[in-house]
Amino acid sequence: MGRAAVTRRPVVVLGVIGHDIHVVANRILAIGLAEHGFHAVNLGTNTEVDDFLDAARETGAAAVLVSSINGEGEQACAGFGARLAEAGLAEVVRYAGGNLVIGHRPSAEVERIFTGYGFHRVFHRPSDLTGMFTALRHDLGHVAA
Amino acid sequence: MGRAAVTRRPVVVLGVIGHDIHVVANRILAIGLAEHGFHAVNLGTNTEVDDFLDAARETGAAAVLVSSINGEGEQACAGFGARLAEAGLAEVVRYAGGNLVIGHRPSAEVERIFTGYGFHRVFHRPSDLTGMFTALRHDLGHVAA
Amino acid sequence: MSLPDRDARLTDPAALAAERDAVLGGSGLEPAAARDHLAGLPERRFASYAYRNRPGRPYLQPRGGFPSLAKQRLLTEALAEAGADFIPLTVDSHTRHNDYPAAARLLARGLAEDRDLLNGYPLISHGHLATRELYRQLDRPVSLRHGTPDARLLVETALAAGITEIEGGGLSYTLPYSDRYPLDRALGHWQYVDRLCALTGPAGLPVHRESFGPLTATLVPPVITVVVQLCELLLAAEQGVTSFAVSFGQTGSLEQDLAIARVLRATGSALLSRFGFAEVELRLVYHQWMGAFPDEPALAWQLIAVGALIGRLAGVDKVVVKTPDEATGLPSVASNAAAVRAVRYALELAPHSEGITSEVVEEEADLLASEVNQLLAHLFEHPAPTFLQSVYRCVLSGAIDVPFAPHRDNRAALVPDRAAGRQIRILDPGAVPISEEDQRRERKLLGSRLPADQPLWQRLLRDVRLLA
Amino acid sequence: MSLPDRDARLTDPAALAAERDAVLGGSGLEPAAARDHLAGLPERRFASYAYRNRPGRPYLQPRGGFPSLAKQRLLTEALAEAGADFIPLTVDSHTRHNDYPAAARLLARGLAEDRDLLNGYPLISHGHLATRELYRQLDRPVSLRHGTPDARLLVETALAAGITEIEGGGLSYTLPYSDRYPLDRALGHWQYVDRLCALTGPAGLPVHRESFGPLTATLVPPVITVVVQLCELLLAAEQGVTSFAVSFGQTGSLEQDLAIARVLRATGSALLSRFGFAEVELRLVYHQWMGAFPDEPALAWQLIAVGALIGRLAGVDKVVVKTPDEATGLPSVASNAAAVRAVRYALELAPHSEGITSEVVEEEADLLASEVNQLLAHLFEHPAPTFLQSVYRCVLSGAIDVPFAPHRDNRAALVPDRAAGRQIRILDPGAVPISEEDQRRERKLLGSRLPADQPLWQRLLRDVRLLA
Ligand code: B12
Ligand code: B12
Repeated sequence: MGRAAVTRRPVVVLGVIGHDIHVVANRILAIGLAEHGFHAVNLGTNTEVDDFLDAARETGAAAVLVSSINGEGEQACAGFGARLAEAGLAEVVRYAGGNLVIGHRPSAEVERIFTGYGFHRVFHRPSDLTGMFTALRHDLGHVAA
Repeated sequence: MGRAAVTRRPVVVLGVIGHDIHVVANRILAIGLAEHGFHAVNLGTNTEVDDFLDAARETGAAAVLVSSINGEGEQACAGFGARLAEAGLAEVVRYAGGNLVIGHRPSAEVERIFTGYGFHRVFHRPSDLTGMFTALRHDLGHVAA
Repeated sequence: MSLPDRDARLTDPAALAAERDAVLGGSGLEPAAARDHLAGLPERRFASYAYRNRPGRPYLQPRGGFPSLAKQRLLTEALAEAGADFIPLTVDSHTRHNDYPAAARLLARGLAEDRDLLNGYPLISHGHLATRELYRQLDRPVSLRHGTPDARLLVETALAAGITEIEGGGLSYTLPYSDRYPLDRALGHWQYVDRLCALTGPAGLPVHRESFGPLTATLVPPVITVVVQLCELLLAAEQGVTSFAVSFGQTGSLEQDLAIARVLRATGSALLSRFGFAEVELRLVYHQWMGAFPDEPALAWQLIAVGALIGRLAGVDKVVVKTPDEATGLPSVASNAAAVRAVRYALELAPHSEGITSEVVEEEADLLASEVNQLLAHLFEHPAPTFLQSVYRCVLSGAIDVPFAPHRDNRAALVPDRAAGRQIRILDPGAVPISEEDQRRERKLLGSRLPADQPLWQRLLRDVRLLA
Repeated sequence: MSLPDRDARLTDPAALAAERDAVLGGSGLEPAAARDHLAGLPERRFASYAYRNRPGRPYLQPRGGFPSLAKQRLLTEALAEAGADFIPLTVDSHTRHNDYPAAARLLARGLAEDRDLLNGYPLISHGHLATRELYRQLDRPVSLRHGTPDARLLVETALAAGITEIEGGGLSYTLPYSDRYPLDRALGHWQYVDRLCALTGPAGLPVHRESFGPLTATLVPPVITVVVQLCELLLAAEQGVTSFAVSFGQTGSLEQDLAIARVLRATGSALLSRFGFAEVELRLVYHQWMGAFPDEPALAWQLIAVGALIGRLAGVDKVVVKTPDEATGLPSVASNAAAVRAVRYALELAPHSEGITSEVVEEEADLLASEVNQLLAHLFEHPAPTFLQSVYRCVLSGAIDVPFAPHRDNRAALVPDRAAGRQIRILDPGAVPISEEDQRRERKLLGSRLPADQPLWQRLLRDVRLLA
């Protein structure tokens, strides 16, 4: 489960993908990750797939959280899982979250699309983050609080 | 068309039927009828079918306008045409108007019900009265303005 | 002089008992039933208790009444779950006019045809025991909403069913709600209701009374609204009621709403002390726009939100909620619950903003106070033997005149109009005793009249449908 | 000293022409195209003209941009028909970041798949001629809505398409709208845009500029909002712009909104006279709540209505309208049009109520004026050579600090918080030069902090989603 040693705080890379500048959730996520015992590596806004790959490789990240809020996600996140695998990072846990598509589309459809992109979990317009933190702990087998 | 002589202002009886106290439209209708050259005989609110029959007979009315706003109309107006006919008033023009049923029902259905009750024209939740005054002039063959 | 007085209280137990027997005759309702039932209810089921513990926001209360028990239960649960602080029981119009046979007939036919043939809950037809079951698990007060000149049996039944707030009054439930019910008889019947409410609640948990402020909801000048409320406050206090809410409807003018709230509370408290009724707990209730609503839900939601905000700015104790279905017909359970959630949300958008005012508000409050004091003086100096008689004669004389009231005894000489800023003005006071000075102020504030560009019926319709 | 000054105007025609050639290179757009097209437009297509003839209510303007011409035409017609006074052209985020290839690619793919793959209208991809056709029959101004550090080509294209109101500025379209675009370069590009707007309109019908007041729409203290607006007003005036709207977003506090409206108008006018720009026509624009919206449409409608009412009470010249789809995603044409009808209706519910105030409003206005004057003094006394340089260095030093700005140059040392009455307070000013006295007033008005009952991330999320 992830290349990071369990004792050391697992590294989680997060960022907002595309020409997206919505930073509020990103800042809150970064604080929450720290409070849940993770080491957050925050790429901030206006990121690209390669930024996530580089950061994941350099920091030995256990997980990558990709945020998209302005609707560009459906394009920007295509093939994300495959790109990670190519870079030898297939083991890294991948979440997508935010307002993942343009306009109003059924959540089930959005989840299908992003799961198809290779994300392990998809959080389309969740009103809270508690579920995600719990899932992350579970997926990284990390129990330290 | 109607027993009233054309030269004399045609008599129109109006009232709000049932335990209905909504008077605002009734007052406005009475004023509008006068302004359109009719002689309005206003029964006011809380009326019954017999009140309309008596007034129509006593005043030689050319038309009877039955208003129902509080939703009781569907019960109170049943068989109105037949009652008029029994009283020898089959010639009298009959309109129903207001908020004619309880709750939200398609206008077409409401019009069908009240036409079935013997009304010549049905005005379910009209936002204006111009249409009704024009129809009344036409139906009473009355041209004096 | 005919000043409000404790001695007007119906204290002769035998006379009251006799009248109760007559009222209850054949209803199967025992005289002690209500008192016993209320004595067993938890505090939180009492409106008077709720008002003493109001959190930092106005309470909110929807309207609603369906013919069948099943649907009324569904509505009750949905409204409670949506966050209504008071639960309504809105009574149908047949029952309001004491036509219990028609109510029972249409209830039965409706159940058979699985259709709603009544525009409210036929409380007498269902009776107090079935109605009690609706509220078995309820954790908040129930309010009786109706429009009934003779509400004696209705209120006896409501109290026995566990309802602890009774809306209405001799003027406010007769002039707008009937065309020929004898006004003096109605005033007497409401003395009975007030006396019953004063005697039926357990110690320290009085049955709460609320007058109906909106009246005809159509161009009612604030002085008439306020004086009718004060009359019913004093008539109830005379009978020993100790928890009373005066109320008013949204006028369409932010400034007049703020002015009415201020003058109504202040004058109400002053009169209670002046006439020895200081023990009465006085509350203020605000009805969201009671006039014609817009058809389109998006617009109706705007009117509902602005009404909620004004209620908050006016610092009222309770807001009575309208639904987006208002222009269409009786609201569905879903739209009524959505309206409760929406108003509860809107009320939080301007917390702690009660200090809001303006020069226009101060002027409206000053003019209103002056007009109210003149009309009260006329009432109190009336040669009638009792305050109730003075109130009755002031309606007959036109001193109290409610525009658009269907009632034959209402003089209807007062001509109201609406200024460009939406304030309701007095164009012609009729027989309402308003000083020359205040009449001049009213006309000045009305400003130039629009040219009569349309026939009168169209101008009237346009005025009445101003917010539709 | 680095005071705003006419001499800062980019008056060298050759230099400007050279830069324009570089910007327009390959776009197929002739330098004179915009000037010629605007010269042929009727007065009513000019925002500056519309503002001079505003009826007795605020104007209203929705947002909206679809990728395809066909759908943008549908939206434009629907919004005009619904009663929008200004028509929006909201640009997609790729174009905002000058990634024209991505915008063109996704436009083409979207048209092929009959799907919207852009969150706005790709103005550069469509070009000025196709865009002109959208507005051929239009009888009212079009406003460019975007969020673009380098908007030079975008604005050249917009003006040539007949758009006569340009939103944005070097600070307000860089700090909230990008993470690393060099701020000094962006400020320079917006001098270009201001100069272009000053030169392109026909005589007497200047192109109108509007700054973006809401910034990050997340706990931005009023002093920051006001000073950023005043900086962009003065920077535009330096370049010869003569019709400018300062703007601000609904704060969540009725009192602060009224205070900001008052201080922003007053200080703006005073500065224009003080620095010799008296010819500038100053307008005030109010954005309905720009933070997280509630999911449920019924609640969203309440927030929209209260925003409309506050805009009316604040006496603003234009309200920018939100839709009930805000929390969900880009609004449909139908819901955008419904929002326009709703706000137009709500704006009429309190006509002539501009005099509304309260002790809390007066205190907020007094504190805000004091904080604004201190920060302006710091700006004007800065040793930088030009006003633009002073503005730039004040951001780097943290004297101007925008909470939740993604931009790397934003100091983010200022810690804001929200009082129980919903006012936005300064908990820690960071490097923003606020006097000890005013810092004390801010903390006193904040009142006791809620105990840290939850982890910080949850408290932050709760604060940010206060109205969601
Ligand atoms: C504030 C705001 C802005 C601010 C942003 C300030 C800043 N720099 O952050 C400003 C005004 C600058 C802005 C600009 C724009 N915005 Co904006 N904005 C909003 C708004 C009102 C609130 C967003 C917010 O901060 N919410 C609070 C935070 C805490 O929640 P959140 O971001 O919604 O995220 C939640 C969940 O999604 C989750 N989450 C988020 N990321 C992740 C990641 C993971 C891994 C997980 C598990 C969960 C998760 O966490 C939060 C929990 O509540 C929303 C509408 C709304 N929500 O009401 C529109 C909205 C997001 N914006 C939108 C758009 C389109 C834009 C623009 C692109 C406009 C345009 N057409 O170009 C520009 C941005 C340009 C660009 N280059 O990206 C759209 C997106 C449309 C869509 N997806 O279909 C929205 C939905 C508005 C709308 N209805 O049109 N915006
Ligand atoms: C003001 C009002 C009141 C006032 C009435 C004051 C008075 N004495 O007149 C008060 C507050 C007292 C009141 C009481 C009640 N009301 Co009421 N009331 C309204 C309200 C808000 C406006 C009505 C109004 O005056 N409109 C202005 C006038 C000019 O228009 P109008 O009456 O709608 O009539 C228009 C057309 O129908 C047409 N028209 C009317 N009659 C006729 C006749 C003819 C021949 C023609 C051609 C046209 C026509 O003319 C008008 C043109 O615009 C409506 C809801 C709305 N419309 O927004 C509810 C409403 C009519 N009331 C309603 C109800 C149920 C009641 C009560 C019965 C409550 C109850 N459950 O018992 C009580 C009445 C008790 C009783 N005994 O009847 C319901 C009716 C429900 C239904 N039909 O499904 C409504 C629709 C509210 C609702 N959504 O629940 N009400």
